[in-house]
Amino acid sequence: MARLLFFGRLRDSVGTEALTASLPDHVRDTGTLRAWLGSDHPELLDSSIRIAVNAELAPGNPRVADDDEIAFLPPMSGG
Amino acid sequence: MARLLFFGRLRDSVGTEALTASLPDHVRDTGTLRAWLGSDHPELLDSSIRIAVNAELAPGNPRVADDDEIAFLPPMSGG
Amino acid sequence: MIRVEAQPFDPGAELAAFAARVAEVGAIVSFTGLVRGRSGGGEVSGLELDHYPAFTEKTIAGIGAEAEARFGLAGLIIVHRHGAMAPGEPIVFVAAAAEHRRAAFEAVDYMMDRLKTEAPFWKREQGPGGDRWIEARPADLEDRARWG
Amino acid sequence: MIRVEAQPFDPGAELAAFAARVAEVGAIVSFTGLVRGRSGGGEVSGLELDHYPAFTEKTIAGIGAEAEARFGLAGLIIVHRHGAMAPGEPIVFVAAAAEHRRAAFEAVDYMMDRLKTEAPFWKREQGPGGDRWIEARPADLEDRARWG
Repeated sequence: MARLLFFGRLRDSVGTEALTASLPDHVRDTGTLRAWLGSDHPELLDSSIRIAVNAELAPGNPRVADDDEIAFLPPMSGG
Repeated sequence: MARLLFFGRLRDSVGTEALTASLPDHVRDTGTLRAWLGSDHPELLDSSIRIAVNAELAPGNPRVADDDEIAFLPPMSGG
Repeated sequence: MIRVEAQPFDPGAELAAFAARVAEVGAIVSFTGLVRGRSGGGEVSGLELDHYPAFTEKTIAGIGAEAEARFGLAGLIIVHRHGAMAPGEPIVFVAAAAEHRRAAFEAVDYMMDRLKTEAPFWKREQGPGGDRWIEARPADLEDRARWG
Repeated sequence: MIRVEAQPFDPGAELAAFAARVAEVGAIVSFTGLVRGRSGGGEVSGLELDHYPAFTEKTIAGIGAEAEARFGLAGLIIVHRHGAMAPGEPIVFVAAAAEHRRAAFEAVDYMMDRLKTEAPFWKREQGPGGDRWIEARPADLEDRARWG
């Protein structure tokens, strides 16, 4: 089971802060994950939403697997 | 009598912080005052030394008269 | 020193403690960000800061380490709140100490520009029209771009 | 608010009082200048700041007023010491509050550049080689020139 986290306005639009999900076989990286979830939650397809895998933002489409913590991050606004 | 004030390193080189002097007739502005005092204290001739008349720095050679407070100011260094 | 915490803090006490730690260095610049009392939506009654704990301290520590190296600082501190806060309360305090003031100014400016656009916080403002999420202003992204 | 005084002050207390006064404005930037513990001449044992009282407050108030107008500040404070002080003690504290941080940063930077080159203070440093007068560094004059 992968743990999915939603921050900022995604908490409201997805309707939860966190959920656990079993990733289907075809979901192997952040790109295929985004497409899979995007059918129910099109706001996740927006390119301004970045995806961190195990609290790490990497360029490209990092691999994802069950047991990963995968966070969906709208544009940040600290300070 | 005019009151002459010396600040910063001029306190050391002139040897006093303040003195009162009766200005000779030919001393009518900061230029002639500087030349007059400069014969004893050539450090006052240096263009980096500015002269404030009654706590006012004006461009050019402002007039000076007995009763004025005339301050000799080396380059400043606040903060 | 990096702290991310839910309880209110006092920027004056932070500056006093920081100055005591770096005494004799010469120049200290600080930035304090307060919850605004008004915004585009009118009177603000409160602000909630969502954050991503596992990621937040790591990101902020990275920003601090890069500022330290880039500007040759003698010391720095970043304190950032999360959770619920009221107008007028401090959200963030950043200070840098350096031998000369230009490095201290630039370091705090740099850290704030990066925190605004890269630290994993999300702000929800409570106002008369209900709640709304606030995102970085275009000006924040332009400011960030100055540092390459 | 402008103060020129001989007794030591606490930059933390100044920032706390200033933040309380301008609360809900958004951004506060402060600069604190401390007496350095070392300089070109080695270990510093003390610093004496000569000033021209009639002229000092007027000059500093003018610098503050120009910063306020130029950067649209919500508030500012300048506290400057004179007389004898020890390494690590604060010499100057300048803070500005504004709606957005860029104005606050620029205002404090501007006020410091002007104080360094235009406020009628003269510094005598006490070190192992005796006393020496310190004048503005060439970098201070270049910094000042940025503002026109």
